[in-house]
Amino acid sequence: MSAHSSRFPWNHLIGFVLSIALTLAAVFLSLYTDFSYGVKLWSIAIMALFQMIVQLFMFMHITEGKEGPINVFNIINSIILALIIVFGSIWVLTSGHASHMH
Amino acid sequence: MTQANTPLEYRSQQHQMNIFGFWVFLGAEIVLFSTLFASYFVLEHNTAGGPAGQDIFILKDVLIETFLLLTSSFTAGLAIHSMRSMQKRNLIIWTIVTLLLGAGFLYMEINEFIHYVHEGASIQTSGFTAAFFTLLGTHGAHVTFGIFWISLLLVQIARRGITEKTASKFFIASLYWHFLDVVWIFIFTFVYLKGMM
Amino acid sequence: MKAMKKLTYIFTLLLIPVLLAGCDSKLIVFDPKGPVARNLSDLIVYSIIFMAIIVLIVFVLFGFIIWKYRARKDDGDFEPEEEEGNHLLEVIWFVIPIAIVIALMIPTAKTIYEVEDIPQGYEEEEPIVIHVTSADWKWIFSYPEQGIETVNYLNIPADHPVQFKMTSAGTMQSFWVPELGGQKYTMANMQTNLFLVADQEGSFYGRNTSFNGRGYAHMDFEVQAMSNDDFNEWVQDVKNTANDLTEDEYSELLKPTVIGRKTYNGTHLEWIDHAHGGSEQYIDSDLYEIHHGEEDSSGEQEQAEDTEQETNDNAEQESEQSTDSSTHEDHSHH
Amino acid sequence: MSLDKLLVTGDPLILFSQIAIGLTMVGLVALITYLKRWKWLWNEWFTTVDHKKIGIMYIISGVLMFFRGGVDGLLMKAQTSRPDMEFLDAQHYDEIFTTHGVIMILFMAMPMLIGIMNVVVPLQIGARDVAFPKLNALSFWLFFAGAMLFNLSFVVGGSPDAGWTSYFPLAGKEFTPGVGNNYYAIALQIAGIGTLATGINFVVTITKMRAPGLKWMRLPIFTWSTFVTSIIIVAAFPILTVALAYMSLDRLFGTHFFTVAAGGDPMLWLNLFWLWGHPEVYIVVLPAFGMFSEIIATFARKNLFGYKSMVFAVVGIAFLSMLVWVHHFYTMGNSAAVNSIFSLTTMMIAIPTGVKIFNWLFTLRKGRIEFTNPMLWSLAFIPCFTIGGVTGVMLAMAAADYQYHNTMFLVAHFHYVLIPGVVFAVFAAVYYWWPKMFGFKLNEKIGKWHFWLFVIGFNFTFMPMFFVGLDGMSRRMYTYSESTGWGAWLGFSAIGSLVMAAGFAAFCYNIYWSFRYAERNVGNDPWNARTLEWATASPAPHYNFAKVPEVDSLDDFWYKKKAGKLGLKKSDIKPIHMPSNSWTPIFISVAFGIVGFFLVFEWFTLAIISSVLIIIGLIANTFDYDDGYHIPAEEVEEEEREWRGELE
Ligand code: HEA
Ligand code: HEA
Ligand SMILES: [Cu+2]
Repeated sequence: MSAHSSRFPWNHLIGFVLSIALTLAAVFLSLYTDFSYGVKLWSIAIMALFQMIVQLFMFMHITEGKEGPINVFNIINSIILALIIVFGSIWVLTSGHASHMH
Repeated sequence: MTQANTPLEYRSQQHQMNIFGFWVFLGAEIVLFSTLFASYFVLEHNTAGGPAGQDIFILKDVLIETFLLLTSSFTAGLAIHSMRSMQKRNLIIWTIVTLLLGAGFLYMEINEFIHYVHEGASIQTSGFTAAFFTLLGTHGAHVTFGIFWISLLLVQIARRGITEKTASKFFIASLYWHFLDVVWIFIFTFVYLKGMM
Repeated sequence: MKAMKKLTYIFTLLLIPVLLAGCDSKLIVFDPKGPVARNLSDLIVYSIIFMAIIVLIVFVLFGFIIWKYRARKDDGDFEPEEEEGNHLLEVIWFVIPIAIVIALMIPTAKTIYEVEDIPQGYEEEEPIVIHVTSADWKWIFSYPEQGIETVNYLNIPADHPVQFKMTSAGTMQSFWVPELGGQKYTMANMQTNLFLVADQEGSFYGRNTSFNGRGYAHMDFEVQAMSNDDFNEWVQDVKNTANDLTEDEYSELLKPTVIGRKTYNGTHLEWIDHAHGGSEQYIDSDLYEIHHGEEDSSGEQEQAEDTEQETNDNAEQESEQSTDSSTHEDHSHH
Repeated sequence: MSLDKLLVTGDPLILFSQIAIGLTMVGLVALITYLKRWKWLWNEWFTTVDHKKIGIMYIISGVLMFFRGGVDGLLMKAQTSRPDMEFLDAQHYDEIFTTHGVIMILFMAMPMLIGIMNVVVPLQIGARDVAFPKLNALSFWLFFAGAMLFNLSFVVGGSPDAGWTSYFPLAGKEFTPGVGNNYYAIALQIAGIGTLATGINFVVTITKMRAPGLKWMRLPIFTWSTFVTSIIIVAAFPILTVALAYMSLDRLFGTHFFTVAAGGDPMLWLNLFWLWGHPEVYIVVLPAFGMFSEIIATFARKNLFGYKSMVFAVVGIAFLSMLVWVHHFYTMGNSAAVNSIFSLTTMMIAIPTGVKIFNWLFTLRKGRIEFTNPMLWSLAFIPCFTIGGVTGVMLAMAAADYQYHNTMFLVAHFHYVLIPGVVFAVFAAVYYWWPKMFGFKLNEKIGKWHFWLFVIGFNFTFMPMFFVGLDGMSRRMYTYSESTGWGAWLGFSAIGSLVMAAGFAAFCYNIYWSFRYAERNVGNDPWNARTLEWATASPAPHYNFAKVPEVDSLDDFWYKKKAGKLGLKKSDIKPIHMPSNSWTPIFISVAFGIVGFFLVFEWFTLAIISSVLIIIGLIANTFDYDDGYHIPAEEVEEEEREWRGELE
């Protein structure tokens, strides 16, 4: 995290270009191709994750500061929680008798 | 590492703690938004005879919103870059650009909501619309709060210049702003694209 | 040190009922009257044995240690040695609980899968289907095959599988007949399923366990398991004597009231199945307004009378119907 | 809205309470004015950012709330003490168990534990304060505003009545049209934000403010459990925030998240509530485990057995706590696969918990056990909690739970974990750290009365509930008929609760007695303890430590004490930097309370107008560049001399 501040902000620029590109790719893939629904969903999900990583590292400098490793750990932990909450809720609420819900 | 090449905002213990604390807060925000997402996925198909996502979403508008927000995240990054090279003027300019882009996003989003209401999809229409508007609304409320907050920080930086304290405040605000961009990426992917697929 | 003696004494004393619980057959859960409940009570007794052993070990260790290592006046205020821990011991009390958890998990999973299906030994028979609709604060049982409907009591043929298709007209309830099997929730817009068999004739206690407002405590019902012939005779009887269930009568029924038993010809499934939406048209939130103070307690009085009536009444349906109609008006709290 | 709708009228019980509350309020205000204490209150307490004072305010609120919750408990016990009892009607009973559950867990257990964390943790890690003292004050005042708003429901508008779990659809506007459940949604939201901030605060404090040399594996176990608890708070409270926001939207703005109509899904509420609610019960029990560990080690005169495995056990419990929520609704008609998996994850929690139980037992082994008050509570905890824990494992077996769910068996289980796990811990901790807060010990003899009455009363109150539960009695029943045969069990239980109440009264008397008569000047380390908080004066000085201690090992204080290396050099005393008091936390919180009140009554214009107050507070806060002040070295020196005698 040394002060490379006078240099041109390459990582910001690369991050920006990447995020635009990923967004457009996701739009193209999901709306203008005819892969199966599952394939599309997984690919755009992966692209979203990738964009998140771009933001975290290129813009938010997550590894910077004394707490760099702890920050990474914290975010990974939160992502695990997010996955538990999202997939757990979906699984619990849409399997079993709930699938009799119309 | 020496004092000199540590960015200003990390120099004192208190400011390190502020930044770290904000990261912990962002962890909580991730949980908050994932709960909103989980609820949205569960309620997505409960349209109760009202419109569903694909009936109302407009790709063009959503794309514009996305680009506005992505760009604002970029300019927020540039603002921090300027701050670290002690260029107060650039910092202010990039921050104002960021805020304007944010305001543009909000304008588009509000219009989008008005449009949906005209289409018969208000927050009270169905389980789906409730979850949809709350998810989007929470994000939008965060953007709104961010705009006000960062405006207040601008006043402080104009008055006090780039100091350890103002720098750490700005850095934290930039984390917040980038984070909102990340949330939007997921909204864009899992609400709009998935809904239109 | 008196203190400590007392302590151990009391806890050992308290342990005894826990141990006895497994053997005390009077408690309803340990008194199954059908294969599903028996399956569950076997599992429960099995688990209680493990728990009793664990509790015993902890209590004995506890009593022994605090007795043996208590501070004494004559121990010269000695300084105990420091101890890091002990790997062997720590591994033991890590591994044994894992073994116990596995030993508990296997029969649990097996039972979970079993109770979702027609009970063993009854797979051959075609289950009789009864729709359960819970409302505030009553149970409505529809027999679509027989074309009849009852409120707050349930007659079933003994020794024959019954499939309950359960839903609710509003709030969430839980259908439980402990002597026959475990409970399950009833929810509007949803259907849950439950299989029960009574392998003997008799009368069983059933109730709602999921709190749903003022009348909740009174939301119980009686299950009568009877011989096949008696059951068919009863059905025939109802068809000959009971009034038709009308839509008006039905929406009256769904108002939040505590009422006695009722019997009807025809079922409400002909015009609404709450498992598939539409309940909201019956819900009138004005009827749920509460008024603190005297008015309300008088309402309570009436409810109490109703329940008394319910318990005093025996299986004589005809006589009941005459008393029923009067109860409706009394309970609307405008 | 007319006045008679606003105030709960017509019931003598409530009328009496209203008058009593009103008179107490007036009396308090008059007393403070008479004693000319307003300025003192404002400067020393309302605007303080000192973690010790904030901790004490938390504890005081907790004790008050315990009183309220306890009276609720006694009323319930009275109502069910005999069949067909006519003491409370159904509506009252419903309101009472709802407020009892909410108050006990959120407004009693939480503030008690957070209060003790506040007092002890910064001292244990040798810090000046928490990482964000002002935020800490905000946390307290938000909690307090939430608690007051919630309690207001008793006299203004009507109490919530859908259970502490507030299951939908019952908690929806169609079925509970009064304002009671609005109170639930809004008061909990306000308090919840405060708790979340506490979680963040302690994560940062413990990560960043440990004294030099205090490595992770040298942290006192109470600090460890506070750290892990804080992580669970950060992980779980946002879920509650969302759930309550949905609830508020459904009730106030007619949306359909959980309703029966228009595609709402009540199961989603259950799911979200327990996604938070289960971790919540571990949030309240883990700090308690930490307290017991400290106390048991101190009074066994030994170090904690298996320190490392204790740490791993806490972390393991925390991790598992996020994976078990479905065990609260096995009977919702989940697929068999869902129920099996969640049975397994739930039972797995028994494993790390068992590790802790045995480690405690083996800490005691070969020790020299002194039966002081804090120790008695810690000892009684072990067997009582084991009963609660193993019955929890019975509940965890999904198939068997079909027979226990929502019965009194469940009620017995959770009182058997909550009361030994939390209430005993709080009593133990209050007795143990009392000298650190006030400079004198609570009376041991009255304490023994408190202990025996409460513990015996507790067992007699809740043991019978296991049996009526297995006999088919469901929870939340305000009445039952003679023919059920439950009367004897419940009568017995009701008597037990009176014994418990007598125990609590003894506690209150003990506080009174000790304030008046207890011996002062007990010294910095009255229990001959092991951790750093005992290295400084009792009561701890404003600045905590004159010189931030350096730590070389686990239980560093113990070894240095024995080596006689605790002295303070005069040359080590430097001016100490302290944060300034601030009015913004209390201001913002009061504003939240006001806005919350208007929201409860759906007076939206007023709510919007008064939310300007919050904004003013926030703006004032961001423009606050106050950097604190320094305590001069001489002042520190003088204060240190007072208890140490001459300095080196
Ligand atoms: C402090 C609070 C606390 C704690 C610590 C616990 C601990 C546990 N709880 Fe409890 N629970 C509650 C508070 C708590 N609970 C509350 C408030 C409710 C009800 C909410 C409501 O509905 O209103 C509830 C409800 C509840 C249910 C829901 C039941 C139902 O609604 O039908 C279940 C089911 O699995 C459960 C299980 C457990 C288990 C397995 C543990 C375990 O953590 C226990 C582990 C401990 C031990 C097992 C003892 C020590 C271990 C050994 C000596 C080792 C050897 C043991 C074995 C191998 C078994 N609890
Ligand atoms: C930490 C949590 C906690 C604690 C400590 C307690 C403590 C007590 N609780 Fe519990 N309880 C819950 C949490 C807790 N509870 C929860 C979450 C529920 C579920 C709610 C729901 O269903 O929604 C519940 C439900 C519940 C019920 C079930 C209601 C029902 O389902 O029908 C009952 C019934 O008896 C009960 C009783 C008690 C009693 C007698 C105490 C006693 O331990 C209280 C003892 C305290 C006192 C007695 C203090 C008062 C003292 C005095 C008044 C003495 C006088 C003093 C002076 C003059 C100075 N509680
Ligand atoms: Cu749980």
